[in-house]
Amino acid sequence: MIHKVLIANRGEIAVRVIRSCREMGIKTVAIYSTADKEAMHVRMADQSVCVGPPESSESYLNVPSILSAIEITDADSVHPGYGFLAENPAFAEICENYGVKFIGPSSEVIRRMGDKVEARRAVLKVKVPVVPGSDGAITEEEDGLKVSKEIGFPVIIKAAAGGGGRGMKIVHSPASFINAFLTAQSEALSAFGVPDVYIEKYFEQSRHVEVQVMGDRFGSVIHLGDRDCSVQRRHQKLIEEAPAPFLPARTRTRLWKAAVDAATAVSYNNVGTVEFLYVPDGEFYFLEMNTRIQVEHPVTEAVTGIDIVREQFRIADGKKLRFEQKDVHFRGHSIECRINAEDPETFVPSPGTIKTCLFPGGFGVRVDTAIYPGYTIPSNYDSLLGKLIVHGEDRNEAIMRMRRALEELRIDGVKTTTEFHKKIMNNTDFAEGRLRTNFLTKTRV
Amino acid sequence: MIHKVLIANRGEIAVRVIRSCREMGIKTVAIYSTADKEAMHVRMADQSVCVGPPESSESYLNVPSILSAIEITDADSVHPGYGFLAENPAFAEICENYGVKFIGPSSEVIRRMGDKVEARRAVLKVKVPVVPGSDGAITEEEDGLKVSKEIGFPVIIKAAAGGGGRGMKIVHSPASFINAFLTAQSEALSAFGVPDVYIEKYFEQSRHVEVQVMGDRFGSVIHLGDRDCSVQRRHQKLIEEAPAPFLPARTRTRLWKAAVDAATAVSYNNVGTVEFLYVPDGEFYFLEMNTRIQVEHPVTEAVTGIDIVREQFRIADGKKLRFEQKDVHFRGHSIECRINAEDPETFVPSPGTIKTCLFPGGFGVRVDTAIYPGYTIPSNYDSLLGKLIVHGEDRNEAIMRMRRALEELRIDGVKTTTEFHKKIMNNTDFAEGRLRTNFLTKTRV
Amino acid sequence: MNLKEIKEILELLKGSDVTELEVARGENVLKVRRGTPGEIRQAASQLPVAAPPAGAEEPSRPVKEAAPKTSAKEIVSPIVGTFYRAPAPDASPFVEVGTRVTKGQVLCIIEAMKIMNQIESDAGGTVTAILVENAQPVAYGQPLFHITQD
Amino acid sequence: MNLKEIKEILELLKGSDVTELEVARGENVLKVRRGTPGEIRQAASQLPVAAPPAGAEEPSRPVKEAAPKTSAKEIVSPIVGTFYRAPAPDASPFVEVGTRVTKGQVLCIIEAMKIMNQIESDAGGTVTAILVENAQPVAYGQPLFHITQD
Repeated sequence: MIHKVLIANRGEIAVRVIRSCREMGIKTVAIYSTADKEAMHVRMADQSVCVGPPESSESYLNVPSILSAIEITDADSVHPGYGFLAENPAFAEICENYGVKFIGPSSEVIRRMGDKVEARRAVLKVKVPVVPGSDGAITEEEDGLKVSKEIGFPVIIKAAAGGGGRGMKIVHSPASFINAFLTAQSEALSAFGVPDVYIEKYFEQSRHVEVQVMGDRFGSVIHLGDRDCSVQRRHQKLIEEAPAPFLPARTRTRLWKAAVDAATAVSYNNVGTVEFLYVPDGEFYFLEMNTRIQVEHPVTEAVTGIDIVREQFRIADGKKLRFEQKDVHFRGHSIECRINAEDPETFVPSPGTIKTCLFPGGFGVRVDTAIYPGYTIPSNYDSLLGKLIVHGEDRNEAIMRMRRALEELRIDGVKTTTEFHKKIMNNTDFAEGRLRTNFLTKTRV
Repeated sequence: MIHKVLIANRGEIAVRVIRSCREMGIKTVAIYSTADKEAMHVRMADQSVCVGPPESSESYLNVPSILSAIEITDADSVHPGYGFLAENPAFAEICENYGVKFIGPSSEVIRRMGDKVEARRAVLKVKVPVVPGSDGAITEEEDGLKVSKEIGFPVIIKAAAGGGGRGMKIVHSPASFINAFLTAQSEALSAFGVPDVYIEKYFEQSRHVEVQVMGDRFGSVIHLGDRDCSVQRRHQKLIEEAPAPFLPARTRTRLWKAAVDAATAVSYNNVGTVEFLYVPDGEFYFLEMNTRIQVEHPVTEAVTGIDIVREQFRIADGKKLRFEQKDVHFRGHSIECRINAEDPETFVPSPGTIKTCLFPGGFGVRVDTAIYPGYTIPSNYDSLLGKLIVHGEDRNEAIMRMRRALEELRIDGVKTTTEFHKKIMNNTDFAEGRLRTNFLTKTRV
Repeated sequence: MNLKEIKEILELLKGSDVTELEVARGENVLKVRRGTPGEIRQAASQLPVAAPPAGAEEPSRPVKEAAPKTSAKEIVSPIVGTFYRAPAPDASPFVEVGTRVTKGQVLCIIEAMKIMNQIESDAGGTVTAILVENAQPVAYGQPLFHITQD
Repeated sequence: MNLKEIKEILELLKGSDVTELEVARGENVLKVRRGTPGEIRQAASQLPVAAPPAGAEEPSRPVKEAAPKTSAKEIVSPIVGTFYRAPAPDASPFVEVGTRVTKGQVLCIIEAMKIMNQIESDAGGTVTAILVENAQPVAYGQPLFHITQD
């Protein structure tokens, strides 16, 4: 039984985890850097421990310090949230060895799916389609060029150890390939410590569609439906929805099966997300698996009625899945807008102190945030202020509700992306489902 | 088509209606008294008109003034909310005659169900059980005593024109009957303008269970399930939940049928609520019908996923019901706590200025309120500050979530009933379903 | 505490995050509260607001209207309705700016529910301002005229 | 209390985390209330808070700790762990209040992940306060000792 969890994170996701813990009767320990003394997660947790100075590397990524915090507070488990140590297999392994439950999949699964090349091979074995590309890392530029010519340009060069959209290079013709390849290698080295890159076919007109899955430690794997996260800026998701709209029924069913097959192939044993690239009216391809809770999990919670964080705890606690696939029912449509402290036009971060914040309420509206009036946003971390999630009977109702909620939202003191979201919610291309990951590049909003 | 609605109300219900209007693209006109210049509903509406001084009789009940406001703003419809003019058949009739759509049932239905004696007769005709009692108003005390002896003591004397728990008298023995009867008559006269009273059997151990119904102008009537509102103080509801817990399946089905039969009997043609008195492990009896939206409608919205206010507009606009009974699906359990500006022990109203208010967020939590930091609560109206609604997979999850939400709720500047609700959510009798309308009298919380 | 000092204190507060200030010196008390009501008002303006009927917001600003003219009496609308300056479309207005009026003299008509309500001056003096355009809607308590008493 | 004094008090408040201040001098009273942070803090205390490890909240109140002793140097914990005053359970403490220490002298041990980390004084002087009990958990940045420099 889990009695006390240390939450190795900050911001809205730490608050999110504390909420589920309170509802389950689990005690919570917050950790914080000296920049986060006044943070909401510190105020809400039962206990809190300062683990280091503002720099993430010295605090939220400081494994010895976090382990000491677990030790002195007698926590029996640790929830990594997303980002920071969430997909660090070494951290998960240390926890396992210390007898501390890691609220996530086993370190072995994290390690396996963390290596993008190995993940690709693993899912290929169970016939999940992957984007045409190199079978593994490529070290020589000439080999890369050869592969690219075989699969056809444009191609995308990705860091094998990468993720979150960093270190990617799109190449449109053989002439510019070599240069791009060498740059990608050196960027991968400096960003992730390994120069390994691999090559995939690049689709201009593609959508980012993903499937939430859930597996226990007894071999059962189910899915909780799909999401669309195509509205991105520089590979950063801005708007997510569930279910993915305008998807042929047959494609959706196949997508679900592919996700469950991929997760089953690696004996996936917690909640996770299988990400796909979907070429409208065409094929979908496995991209990668995120072995953690995702920022956009609330849209799936809205349509399934299932508290996904609670399931994380149950599974990590060695319990069997509470339901079979047939017990999962979907209702309505949900949309999430990420409200960032950024200029809505240039997306330049806007740190500062929150003067006023009034959040929308009423039917079908959920707010997940860690800000409050008087709170100063530290410049050391990401700019996510909160998430606005709406649920409606159908996509149209959800869009209308999101418009209404965005109109009610008021945050003074910093610039926010609220105005950007209002534009998207009033955009015809968005309404009619002309969603592509290059939506923002191609659309004047 | 409805294009612009005047909302003849204030507070959280006016805000609630504005939200649905925004989502439907209907323009809104707020009315306000001079005490409500700074009220949230005035700030949120597209337009607003001051209709009189603070006293309700001169503003929110001032029919000529409200009609003039409709005229000068070119509103094509009026939403009455609850309270004030919501169940005033004369107002509904004037609107009908003016060609202004009244967002509620027709005046004829309101008039018929508004007379408690006639309502009782109407439902008896379709074999809906009513509480044993006098068939109509009683004017002579001796007749009252005779009826009371027939049905057996204790009995309850009610004003025929009453409602909302006012003007009721419980009598335990023949000796005290005559005195109570005469008092009830004179109270009825002073409170409602008519001395008519009627007598019903009184059950000590009863629950207040009600069914949300919905009928269109084409004769279709369906229900949206039941609610329990047994936690009351002096006949004022404090906590409501859907579905009504611990109800035998057979009883529930019969209750639904009785509610639909009652509504069908009077050609009910908007959303409404059929209220029953339920004697656990025994029978249920028709009490009355509320011909309007109710404070507790959000718990039904949570379990059905249907925006009830939107349906009010659709039906008043002459549309057919969007679904048949089989299309209504129930999911999980929902609880609402009414947060009043009252002392949590004595329930004495606590007017004042809101200094800080932080509302809970996260999965399964809804907040409906009209307060904001700096808002001064006028002493002229009711003390409802807002409603906290939670939704969970089952009742236990809903209770845990409500506890968590109440812990997050913070309102400074006035006393609130928050602490009272925390006690109820931690009370074993409540958890185990020993719910009775005399819960608070009998239980130390 | 003189006016200059009060000014300076207020000046000082501008840059600070002080929300309430109370200074009592003997019998002199200065209380200052700053903050949210004014800010919230902006929330409303953030919302897409259709042009309200001319009078809709007026009753909330009586001070603003009255301030410049301390000797002027404000005639406000006792009812909600439509403001007419003349008894008929082609007739002359009851009053103009500069008209001298006596107590009880009709100043305008407000139509409510098809009934023409004559609004009388409750003071004698000179009309110094007409605050509403002809045929515009007015709310309860909305200022209509300024009458400067002689 | 004259204007200059009030000014100075307000000026002083800018850098502090004081939320309410009331100064009464004879008949003169100055009351100041500032911003939300302080109020929010109460929200946390409304929540059912389990007793935090002794140090958990300390780092957030450095001003309070340091204020009374302007000449004292604060030795803070550079790591998270368990504070021990002596090298072994039955040994004497490294220092007591009143012990004169030199720069580099070991003051205590902080155990983290089974490793005993010796914490050395980074100043010479006299130990004037020991702020944590033996065998208690400490957080990063938590004050451990005051060393008053000679």
